[in-house]
Amino acid sequence: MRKLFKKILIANRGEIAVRLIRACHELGISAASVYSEPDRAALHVLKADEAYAIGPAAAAESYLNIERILEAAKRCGAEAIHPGYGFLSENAALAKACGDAGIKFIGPSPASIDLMGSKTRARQQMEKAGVPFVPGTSRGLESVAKAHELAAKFGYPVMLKAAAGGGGKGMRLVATESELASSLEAARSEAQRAFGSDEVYLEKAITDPRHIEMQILADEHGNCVYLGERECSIQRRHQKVLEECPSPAVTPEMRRRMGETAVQAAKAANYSNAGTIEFLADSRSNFYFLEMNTRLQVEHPITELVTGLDLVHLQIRIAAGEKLPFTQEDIQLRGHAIECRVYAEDPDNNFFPSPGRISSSIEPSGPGIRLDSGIYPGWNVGTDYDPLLSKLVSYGADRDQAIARIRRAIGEYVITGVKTNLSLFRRILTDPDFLAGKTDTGYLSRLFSKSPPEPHGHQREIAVIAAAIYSALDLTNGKRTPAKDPVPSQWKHAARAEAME
Amino acid sequence: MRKLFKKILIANRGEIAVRLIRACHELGISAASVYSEPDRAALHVLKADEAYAIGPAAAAESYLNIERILEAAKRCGAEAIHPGYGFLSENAALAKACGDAGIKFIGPSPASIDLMGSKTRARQQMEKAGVPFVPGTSRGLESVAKAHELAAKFGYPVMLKAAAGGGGKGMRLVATESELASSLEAARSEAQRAFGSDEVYLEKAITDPRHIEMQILADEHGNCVYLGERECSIQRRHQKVLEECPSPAVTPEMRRRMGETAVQAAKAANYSNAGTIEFLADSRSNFYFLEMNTRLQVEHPITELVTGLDLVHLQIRIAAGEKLPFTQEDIQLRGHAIECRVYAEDPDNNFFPSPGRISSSIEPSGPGIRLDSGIYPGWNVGTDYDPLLSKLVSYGADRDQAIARIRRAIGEYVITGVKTNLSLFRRILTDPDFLAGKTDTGYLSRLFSKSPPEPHGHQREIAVIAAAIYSALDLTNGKRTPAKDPVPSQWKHAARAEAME
Amino acid sequence: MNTYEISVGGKTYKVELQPAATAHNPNAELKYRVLLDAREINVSCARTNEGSLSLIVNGESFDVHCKANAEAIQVYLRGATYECVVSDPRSLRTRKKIGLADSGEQKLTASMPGKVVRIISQVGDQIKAGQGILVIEAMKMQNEVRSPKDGQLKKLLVRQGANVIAGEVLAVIE
Amino acid sequence: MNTYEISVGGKTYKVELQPAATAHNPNAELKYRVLLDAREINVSCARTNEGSLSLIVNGESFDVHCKANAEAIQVYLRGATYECVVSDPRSLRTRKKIGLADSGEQKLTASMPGKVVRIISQVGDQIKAGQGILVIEAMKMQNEVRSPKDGQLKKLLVRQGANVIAGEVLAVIE
Repeated sequence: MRKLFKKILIANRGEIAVRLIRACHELGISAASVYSEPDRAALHVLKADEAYAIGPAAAAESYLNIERILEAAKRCGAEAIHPGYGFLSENAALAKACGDAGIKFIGPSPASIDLMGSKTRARQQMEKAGVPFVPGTSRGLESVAKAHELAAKFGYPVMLKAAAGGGGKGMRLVATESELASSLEAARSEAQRAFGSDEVYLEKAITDPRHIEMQILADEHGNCVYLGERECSIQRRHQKVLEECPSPAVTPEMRRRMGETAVQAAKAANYSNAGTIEFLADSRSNFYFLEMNTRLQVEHPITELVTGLDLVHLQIRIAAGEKLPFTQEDIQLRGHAIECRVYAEDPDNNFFPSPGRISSSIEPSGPGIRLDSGIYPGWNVGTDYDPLLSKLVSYGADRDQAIARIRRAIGEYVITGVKTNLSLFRRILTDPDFLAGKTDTGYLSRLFSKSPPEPHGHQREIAVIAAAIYSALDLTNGKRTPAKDPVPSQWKHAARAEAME
Repeated sequence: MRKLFKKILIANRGEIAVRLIRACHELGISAASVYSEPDRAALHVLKADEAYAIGPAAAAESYLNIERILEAAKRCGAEAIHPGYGFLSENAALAKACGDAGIKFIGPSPASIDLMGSKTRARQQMEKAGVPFVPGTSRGLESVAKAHELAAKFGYPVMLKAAAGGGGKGMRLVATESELASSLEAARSEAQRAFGSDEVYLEKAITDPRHIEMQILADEHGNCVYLGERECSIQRRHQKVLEECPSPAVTPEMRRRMGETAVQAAKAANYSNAGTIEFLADSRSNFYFLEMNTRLQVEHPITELVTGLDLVHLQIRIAAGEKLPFTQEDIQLRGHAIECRVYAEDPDNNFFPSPGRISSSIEPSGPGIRLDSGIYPGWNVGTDYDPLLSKLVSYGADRDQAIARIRRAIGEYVITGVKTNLSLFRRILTDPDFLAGKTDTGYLSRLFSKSPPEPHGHQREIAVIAAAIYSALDLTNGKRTPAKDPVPSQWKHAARAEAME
Repeated sequence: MNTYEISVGGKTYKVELQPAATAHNPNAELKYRVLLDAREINVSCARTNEGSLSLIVNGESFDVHCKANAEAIQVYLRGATYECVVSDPRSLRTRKKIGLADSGEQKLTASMPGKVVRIISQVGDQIKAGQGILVIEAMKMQNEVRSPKDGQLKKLLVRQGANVIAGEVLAVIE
Repeated sequence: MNTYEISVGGKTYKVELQPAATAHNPNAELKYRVLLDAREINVSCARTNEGSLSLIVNGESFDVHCKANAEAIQVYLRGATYECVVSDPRSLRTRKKIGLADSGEQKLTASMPGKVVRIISQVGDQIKAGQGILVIEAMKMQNEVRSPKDGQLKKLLVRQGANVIAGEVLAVIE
């Protein structure tokens, strides 16, 4: 296969870095990783052809350090840099620095990133292009008084959002006037910590909306297509948990309208490479522009399964100057795909991160299952970065089959050593509302308000027997020993009871 | 999801049993496994909801024992039995016994199995239906003299085949008259051992033909469709090694002709459920009927990836009396798929089986990769059954991408504890003839006649360093110790040599 | 004959094992007669991998994965995790540590390193179970530390902005 | 300082290790100054999982998996396997056992249990390397046992129909 680039530097870590390395290898491109101190043995280092240390644990001094990353790229002679998602992926300064250094940044131009990076400027531009918006301010709030005035005008509930924000940080839903002041303060402090700017704006909240996003792909020759939507309504604290493609709520007609709007938006931003326009959709299939993510999305695999395309291959080809190898008419959605984001967090403790050493990981596979993982047995999940372990993705001929397969796969997935949110997916994937496709951004809180599934008495007895045998076989490496003072045997007065049922 | 059957008994072992269990779970059906003594801890026992011992290691007393299997099915109240492939999958007696016991056999009728089970009878029936055949006898050879007469008539080379045969056993290619007698004897003794019948017939050999098979699916209401072909020419000792779908040699027009012929053949056999018609194709895209496999094929996953359908789900639905949910027009092939059969065998020792305990298994995943595995770390690969470990399958938007992905996945796949044929796939997947789609049944012997890839000097030095560090860290559990009589240090006269290149 | 007292989810079982057959190879079958409280159960067992067992009980197959830590044996089974505390000389201390009883004083500890970014409740407040006490930021996420029980906030041992380490006591509820 | 003599594929290397930095956690970096024959190489190493190492040499990353058996350490590296015989008191015996020299008498042994279904060559025959001696059926497959070298078939120790066990000597070539 013709080489597009000889070598690409992956400016990221975790599962996405591994996924990018795989794409490089599939295209005959050498992949160079960078790593911070605690990541010396991370999976993205193991899988790469080359790996370079770029600093200590603190992201600001490693994965967010443009200088060190460019230094590594120059040192190893990388012809391009792929930023993945998060970290520097939406940082115009990196894109610009790459350009200055004669290294291809695999993503849009600095100008496009800049534009979409500021919610307020993006809004002005998009409104010009005729993209629909939720009523609200397009500028940061100068005062609490102004906030009260606007909230009163739009009517409660209202939403507060960080201008520089993303991923739900610095975001607050305000239900009544009394909460407004404190929520604004909280949003500002969180925004300051997260983005170094406390600019926060306000808009009317669409209650129980769906969060639906549209994938677009644009080459550097003015061609742009949309690849269908992703339903991302199932969120916890504004963080996506489970996504599916297509959305149960989107008709072909709505898909076309959304897709064409997304292409409009991309063209208005002179956009190139892969991008995603996030929309808020109400129950009457109106949709409003939320933001544009100027990078590869975490949940891109579900679009790949339904379109049969490889978005990262296409990103690289576009960056190499190739034209899109297809037109809008060639894009056919087939079947249904679902993604579960598997995190090291404790569902029984408010999903608090659960770091630790992975002692075993039994990974599901088989029909319709794809696993994009960033861990391996023996790897120590630290506290320095996002606790995402892997993305479990299923494909099915229809939604029922996709659900059935990922439910089956979740059942096979065993991770020991850290706590995970796998049990959350078991709940979602058997929940009648989810099965009926009734998912909006309020879905999870409604699910949590339902009583959790009963503990399984029969299984608990099996677990007890297993624990006893495990102890008897002394597999505990001395951590457990048989009882020193055995309780008197019951065999003598053992009622020959029925076997367990 | 509506339950088709409450419980299905899986009359098989290894990766296919696991794959069937997965299908049951996806359809909300409880899966019961059976196991022989050495298989007590086999993966298909671990993954099943229920598991029943059916006898000792010898297949004849366990996996081939109809009585014990039916006994288990009745005991656990299974409503249906899926035979997988191999073992009893093409045994009419099991199908009949199931019928008598009121248990649904997931496959065709005993009559269809019987008919296709005898190559000679099948040939008579198929010829009536107008299915094309390679010139040859349709009956067993009564004598060596007769063999000589026929071979002379068709002209050498000729092929000898066991009438009750399959999987290449009792098969011999005879190039010249001098070999005929000894080859016939060898074929007969092998046929006797393998099938309990030494009936062997003779036909003209098509030199360097392609082995292409057509997947069909028929319900019990007279509907039958074809799902596209599989290219299975890459064989060693008449055993398939790597398969792909579609075949690089098949045009849409040839696919239609082959498919319609296959449907003809199936209808002539009153066939229902999934089946495969194997054809021999010559370089001028003529094709000849070889045999019909009245069961699920090992290589069915590549058809699933390209059609987007789940053949096992459909087998179960058909057995439950459902009609095919689609017509021929609905079947669309998209993209390309490749399967590699990973065996525990030693490529450096004539692919001799290599039993042992799996000490580690690092499984590939990610974009376009499916792994149907029957092993796990800690599992002991025995000598009682076929040494197939897993099937690695890739999907790509086109053949190049499918090749690139499976090559990438093979590179990630690490199995320690037994020897595997993974290195064979590395050779095939970088071989110019394979990349050009030039594959026929003579492909592998041609590949083996080429000189193997050079050992990698630089990598060997890395391996040496790794072995030294491994010893120094004393990770060898006492199997290795640092040198007792250290050779004198070279540091003093160490030339500050260049770093390795 | 091995005898154990095993507590899981607040319930305690008495378990006796009688090996009925032993293994001749790593994956081979081990048979046990098990007395669970008063009921006799025949169990087929096989070792699969380090810490992992296959159990078959009346035909039902269970793929079980165990991991021992200082407090208990964690048993992973069909997607659920069971914390099994096996009785031994350390068991009393152990039970106290994981606090089966929720009467009396209760310490709130940090389950991982992080930074205290907000204090929600003040010393002396009456607290309901599940009510937020303070907020810790770790792994780039803000996490509210909540009270496990109704009671009064006795002590608050950290200030806003403080960095805490895993296991550090943050507050005391009574 | 550790010194080793390591043979792989007939070539023997002299290796000296000088630990330059040690690890503070399981996945942390270990640095070595390595002297491979006369060349000095700086190696960054990290333990990943039992028997597995990550090596970085001049920026090149290697995911390595090692497994020790009685004869050697098998090193899996980028799809290739290297049988590394590390010198120690047992090394001489070891080297002989795996027979680097192919002069003199050579025993053919069964690599797994099976049944002798055909004898191809007779005692006294002149045999070429790769020529078939006999056929063993195992795992439902017929496998031809071939001569590793040119020579004469000295002894044939099994008859057609005989069941053989792994390691059993089948024939002797000289």
